[in-house]
Amino acid sequence: ANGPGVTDKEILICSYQPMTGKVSSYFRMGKGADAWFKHVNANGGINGRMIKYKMVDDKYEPARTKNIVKRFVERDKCFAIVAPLGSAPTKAVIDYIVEKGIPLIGAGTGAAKNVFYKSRTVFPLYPPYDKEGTDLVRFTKEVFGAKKIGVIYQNDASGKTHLKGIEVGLKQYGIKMVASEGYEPKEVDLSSQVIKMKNANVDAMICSCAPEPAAKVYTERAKLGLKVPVVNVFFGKSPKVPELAGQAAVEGVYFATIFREWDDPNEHIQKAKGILTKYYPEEQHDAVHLWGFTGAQVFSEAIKRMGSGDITRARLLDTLEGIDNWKGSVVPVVDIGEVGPGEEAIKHLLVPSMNYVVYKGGKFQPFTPPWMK
Amino acid sequence: MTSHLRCDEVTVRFGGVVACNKISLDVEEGKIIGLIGPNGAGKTTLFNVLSRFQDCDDGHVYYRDQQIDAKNTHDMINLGMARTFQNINLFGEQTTLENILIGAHHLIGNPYSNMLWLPSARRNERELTDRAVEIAEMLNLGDELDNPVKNLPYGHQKRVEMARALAAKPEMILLDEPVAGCNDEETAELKEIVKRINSELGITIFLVEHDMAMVMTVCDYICVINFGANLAQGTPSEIQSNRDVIKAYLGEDDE
Amino acid sequence: MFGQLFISGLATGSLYALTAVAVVVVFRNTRTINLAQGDFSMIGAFVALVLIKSFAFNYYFALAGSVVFCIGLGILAERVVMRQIADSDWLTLFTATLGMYYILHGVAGHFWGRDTKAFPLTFDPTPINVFGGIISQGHVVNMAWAAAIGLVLFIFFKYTKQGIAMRAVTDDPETAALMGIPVRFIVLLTWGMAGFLAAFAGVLIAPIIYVSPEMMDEVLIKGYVAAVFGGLYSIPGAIIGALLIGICENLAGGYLGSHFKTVTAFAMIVLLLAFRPHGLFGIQKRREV
Amino acid sequence: MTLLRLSNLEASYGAVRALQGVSMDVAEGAVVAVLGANGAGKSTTLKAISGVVKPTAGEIEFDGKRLNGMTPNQIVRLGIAQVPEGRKIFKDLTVAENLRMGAYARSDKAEISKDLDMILELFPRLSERAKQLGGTLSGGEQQMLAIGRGLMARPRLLLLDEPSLGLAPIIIADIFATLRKINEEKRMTMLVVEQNANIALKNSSFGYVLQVGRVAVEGVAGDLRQNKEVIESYMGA
Amino acid sequence: MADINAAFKAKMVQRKWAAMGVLFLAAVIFPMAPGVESWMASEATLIIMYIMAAQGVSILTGYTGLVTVGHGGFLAVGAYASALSTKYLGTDLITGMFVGAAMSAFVGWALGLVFLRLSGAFMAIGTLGFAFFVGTVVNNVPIFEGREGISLPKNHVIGFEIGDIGFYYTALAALGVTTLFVSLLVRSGVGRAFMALRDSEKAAEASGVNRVFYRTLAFSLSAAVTGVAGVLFAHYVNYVSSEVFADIWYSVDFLVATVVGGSAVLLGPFVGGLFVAFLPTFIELFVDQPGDLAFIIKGGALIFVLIVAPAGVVVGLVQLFRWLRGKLGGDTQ
Ligand SMILES: Nc1ncnc2c1ncn2[C@@H]1O[C@H](COP(=O)(O)OP(=O)(O)OP(=O)(O)O)[C@@H](O)[C@H]1O
Ligand SMILES: Nc1ncnc2c1ncn2[C@@H]1O[C@H](COP(=O)(O)OP(=O)(O)OP(=O)(O)O)[C@@H](O)[C@H]1O
Ligand SMILES: [Mg+2]
Ligand SMILES: [Mg+2]
Repeated sequence: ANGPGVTDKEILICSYQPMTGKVSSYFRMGKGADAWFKHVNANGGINGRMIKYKMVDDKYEPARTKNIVKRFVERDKCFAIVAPLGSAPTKAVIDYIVEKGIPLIGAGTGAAKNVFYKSRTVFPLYPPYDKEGTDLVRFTKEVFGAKKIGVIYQNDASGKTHLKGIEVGLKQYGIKMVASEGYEPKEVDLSSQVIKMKNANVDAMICSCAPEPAAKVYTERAKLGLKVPVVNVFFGKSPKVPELAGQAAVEGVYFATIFREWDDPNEHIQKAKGILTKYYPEEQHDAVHLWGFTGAQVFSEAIKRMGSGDITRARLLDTLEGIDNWKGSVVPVVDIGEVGPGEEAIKHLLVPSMNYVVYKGGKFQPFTPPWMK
Repeated sequence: MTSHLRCDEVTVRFGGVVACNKISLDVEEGKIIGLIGPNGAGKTTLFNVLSRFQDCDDGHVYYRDQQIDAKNTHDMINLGMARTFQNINLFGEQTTLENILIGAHHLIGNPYSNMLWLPSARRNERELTDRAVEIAEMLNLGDELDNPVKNLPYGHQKRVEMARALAAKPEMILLDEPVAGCNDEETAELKEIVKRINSELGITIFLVEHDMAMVMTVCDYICVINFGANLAQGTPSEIQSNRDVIKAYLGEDDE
Repeated sequence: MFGQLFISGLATGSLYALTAVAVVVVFRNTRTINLAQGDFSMIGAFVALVLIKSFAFNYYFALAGSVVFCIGLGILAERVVMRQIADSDWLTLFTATLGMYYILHGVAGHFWGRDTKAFPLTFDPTPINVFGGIISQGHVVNMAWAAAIGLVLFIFFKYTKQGIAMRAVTDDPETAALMGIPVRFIVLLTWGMAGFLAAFAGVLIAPIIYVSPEMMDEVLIKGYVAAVFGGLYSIPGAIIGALLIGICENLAGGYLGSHFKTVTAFAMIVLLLAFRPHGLFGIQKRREV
Repeated sequence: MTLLRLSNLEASYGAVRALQGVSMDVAEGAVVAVLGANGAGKSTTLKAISGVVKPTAGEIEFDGKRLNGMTPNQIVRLGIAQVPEGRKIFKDLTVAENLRMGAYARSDKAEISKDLDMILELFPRLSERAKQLGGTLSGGEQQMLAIGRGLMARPRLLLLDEPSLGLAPIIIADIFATLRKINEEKRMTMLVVEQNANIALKNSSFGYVLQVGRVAVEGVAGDLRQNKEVIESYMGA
Repeated sequence: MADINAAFKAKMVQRKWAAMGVLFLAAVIFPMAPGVESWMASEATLIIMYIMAAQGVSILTGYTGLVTVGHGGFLAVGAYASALSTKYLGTDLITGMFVGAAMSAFVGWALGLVFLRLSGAFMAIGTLGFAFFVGTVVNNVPIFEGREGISLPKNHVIGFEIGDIGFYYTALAALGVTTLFVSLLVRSGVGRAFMALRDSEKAAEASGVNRVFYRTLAFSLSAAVTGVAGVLFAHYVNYVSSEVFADIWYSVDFLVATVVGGSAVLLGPFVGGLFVAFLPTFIELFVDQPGDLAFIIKGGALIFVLIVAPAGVVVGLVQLFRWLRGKLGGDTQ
């Protein structure tokens, strides 16, 4: 028999999104997933089934998220939760979701609890931030030849986890951190942070910044004539940065990235661009859309592979774990490992690896650091 | 004679304005004392000093020989002094009864047990309410107990203010222009009430008023101030014939 | 470092200044804190952006267009919302402005999306060197506007008949009507002014903090804090307050660490209100008994 | 010639019917007194004339124009000013600014400054306090300011609601004398509500006595002063 | 504000108690009713938590006249106090509520002292500053674990683990207690003192009301009630984080709840709490993915309520009721 939420015509999947409230700009993730599913449905669905993708606004209030997820499960009988957003909301509901055996695929959160959750039903989206942090230190050493670095980070779970990873990297690579400055996600002005970088005479900077603050940092950096090289974490890699800060200010900045480039001729990324433009024309497309896209694409790939048989959660898990070296999405390669009961979900990562780009001459250009060659 | 309230060279300045300039006076226990003077002479300011709404810059105030110039405003009731205001200052949304009950606030006992309606508080509340009703009846406010005071006619509001002051079981009441805006009939009524409060309850009364008919008939003794300073003191008849007072305040009676 | 922190702080403070002035103007004239003030600015910034992007207006025409639009918005807010509840206590008015905040946020999100948009740079990006610090030209222009508008308003309220009448209306609308003051018109004018100031604040700030439905949230909060420095009454006080906040935040961020930066404004307001309940430049104390 | 005519005026506050048919005639250049107990409807009558309270029935006619339905500021522009009950000083405005607001509807600068001088002379107290905030004045000083502000409008008809409230006896006589002088020199018509019936009737030519929203007695001031009913209820024994 | 005349008020008091009784009875039976699923009880739990928080606000804003836009701060204080004591001392939910209430009351008292001389808009901005202040503190002081947050174990009440239905009943019981408390409080001499301070501080002081004491008392009682709501918010999802509890939108929502329901009416927070907590879910029943539309509807509904019933829905309904009865004939009181 089919699993809950599945009929011969339709599969119901759900997600909670901050459509309003303080982090509503991250609703872009839900829109990304939604665009993909709309595209799938417009092309006849998957094996004859339409995907009904239900998004509900939780305002980023965990108490609401909890109620919404209970509704998904008890009232709506949803099959899986795909590409929901938020660290705090997910933390509040993940126990419940797992307890009910609902697959949680590609949640937009980097918080340790959610990424390292011990469960076979959890499929985190991207690499844990601390690993990235460590990697970035290596980058400053091997690419910039830095000895003392400065870090500007967002004062939240993501930034602090980056910082933890960076500290590990400092030891590992024998580098000193001479300045580390946090900022609040909505802070109006980041000048004092950049001034301190300048004052500390750093050789290189790591920015754990989302696009808007990153743009502010680079504007300020240009203003102060601070010429040291910079590498930015993956979630700040967005065409928005040069657009907001001006090309000149971002020239030469390195970014980590997990997706293919927008102007990569690869058909999948070009298709994604077309789909987003079609369904959400008013939005400027960036990495956050692709977060949602990834979960949605992986999910529909799994359903497709399940063929015309019964669609059950157990089969879904098996099928997902069977996705190896798949190159049919916006991520260069998806390679999902197997997780036994009681093991950490880390092998389930949808996006396991990271690449780098550098912004030069008005576009992001691929950059391969020495150790990847 | 015992002094109930005494000012000793009280001075109050507002920037350049000297509202009270070394005012000294004495309010005798159990009497009705009047305070008069031209507009802006400093009467209300002096009342504010006495009731601790206003600090004085110089001088002292004694209540039964106890110096009070550093007391809190709300402590004055505990000492036994209540007051009314020149501009009616009631709790407009609340009923007459509630207004009077607030006057009795310092009698509610322990606020924590009151707040939880413990048995002792319950008993106490009942007593206070009974007394409030009595006071209201004494001031002919019996019919208005449940009406929000903002809907009452002006004269009644003045009486509610008085009732509220009385509810505190004071030994002295300061009245600032109790009959302003009342017609002669109402003035007469209030005059009687003031006299009764004084004689039946033995409460000392200190009042400011511009209605000479009232002042001259109810007061036992009158103090006159002018430009913030003492001008004259005496019995009503002495004051009425005092040349300085006539010149500064009363005016020549041309009738 | 001090010089640069100071200068940058001054620049940031100037971003708060116009909003603070608008908060003061609305409060003085209506006794309401306008929670939607930031959103008027936000809408103004969006309008200017649309004019520039889709209709190829130049910057100054776009500013003018935005000003006209926001004045209309202010007037609309008064006619449709505030006038209906004019007799209520200020808590009700205050909550109504919150309702407008929701609506404007929703409208902006609905029509323009929730992601951040760039506002074309209008000033020469080459920074200038002053007193041992570097400052961008955009900030200088911002400061000049804030100072000029503040001065004009100050004179208007202090010396002109209409300005005094505005204050009279706040004080006691019924009596003001008895003096022949057209109360409704004056209240309308206030909201028009709120719109006018909002448009300036929004368009001037947009290139620096970018355009999005939430762009003004943080600025508005700082605007309130600054306005309290002026006792919610003094216009120069509000401007000085805004600059002070910018400077103190930056100095705290620079010397105490970035954790202390965000708390600065709120620590300042709590301390200020604890010791000077009517602000640093509050009005003469009124007697109440 | 009649300047102001009220015919069968009615007004209410919710369920309270404050005016139940008031008719009055005020001749140009006259000083007319309105007496009555608390709550009789005196203030409501004045408020209806100046447009603050909307009458539910009846007519108000001023200089041949119907005032019903006009807003207060339109009415002020026709030349009616009011000294409201309870002073209603603008508390956050200075004394000088308060006076300036009195002349809001006027634009004859030279005359305004003459009137200002006249008022400051009449109330020297106010000229000492020109820069003080209205809210910090003493009760009587506020009353003076309210009267001064009303005069600043230089209206054709001045409505005074209890002008003697809270004033020292010596001032009351002065003020009425001045009002009369202005009445004569400037031909300013006045309608005066007073508790102090004695002084009001002494300074007026005609009087009305209101009782629960109706005119109970009317007549020439001199006659009213002799009227037994009036003497008993309004002038003390 | 409330413009209900007194005789009417007396009748309303009886009706109010009857209404409350029925309401609570219904609330007790509700989860057991046929067709009711556990998610509905959870939805109700959310509403209960909002009601309670709004009750706290109404003590201060409605009865004492001090407008607060900072009660999200007390929500956080209550939540964190209980979370920390659960994490480090292993206390259960009931103890947690006492800890949260006590801590909140203390902070409320202190804030009351700091803001002793504020009123009106200044108080609103001051409390807003307080909410942000609390936000920054829990965000940056290590023990609170910032935006990473603290995850809590499952809830226990006197040794028993409780699920969502158990939590619902616990919350309901707590709401019963706070409602009883608030209703006793506002009718007592202390409540009178609060209202006296609201209506005229000067006259209250002249009547012997100790301004300092009663203002700080109002602050701490109000904070305590909202603090208990904070404890519930924390334990409901077994998680606290500065990202959530430092949010000023809670403060704003609680104020809205208070105003919408009627700020000095016992039933006010119930209606208002329902309004803020349930409106989004309600809108979703009719509009799929309302998103920004929900914002517009919320704002529009808020303004509509204020225009139609400026003194709050409860008072508005009472007035409407009275008017209807007047219209329908003779039965005047
Ligand atoms: N805050 C203040 N600032 C400046 N002057 C003030 C202030 N308060 C009072 N005054 C002045 O102090 C003087 C005394 O005022 P007060 O109210 O005591 O007079 P009063 O004798 O009660 O007069 P009245 O009979 O008119 O009520 C007045 O001239 C008043 O203008
Ligand atoms: N705003 C109001 N709301 C309700 N009733 C009112 C209001 N204003 C006046 N009233 C009532 O209307 C009636 C007439 O009031 P009005 O003020 O005209 O009387 P008045 O003759 O001026 O009395 P006073 O001598 O006290 O000034 C009174 O019964 C009064 O209680
Ligand atoms: Mg006085
Ligand atoms: Mg009157």
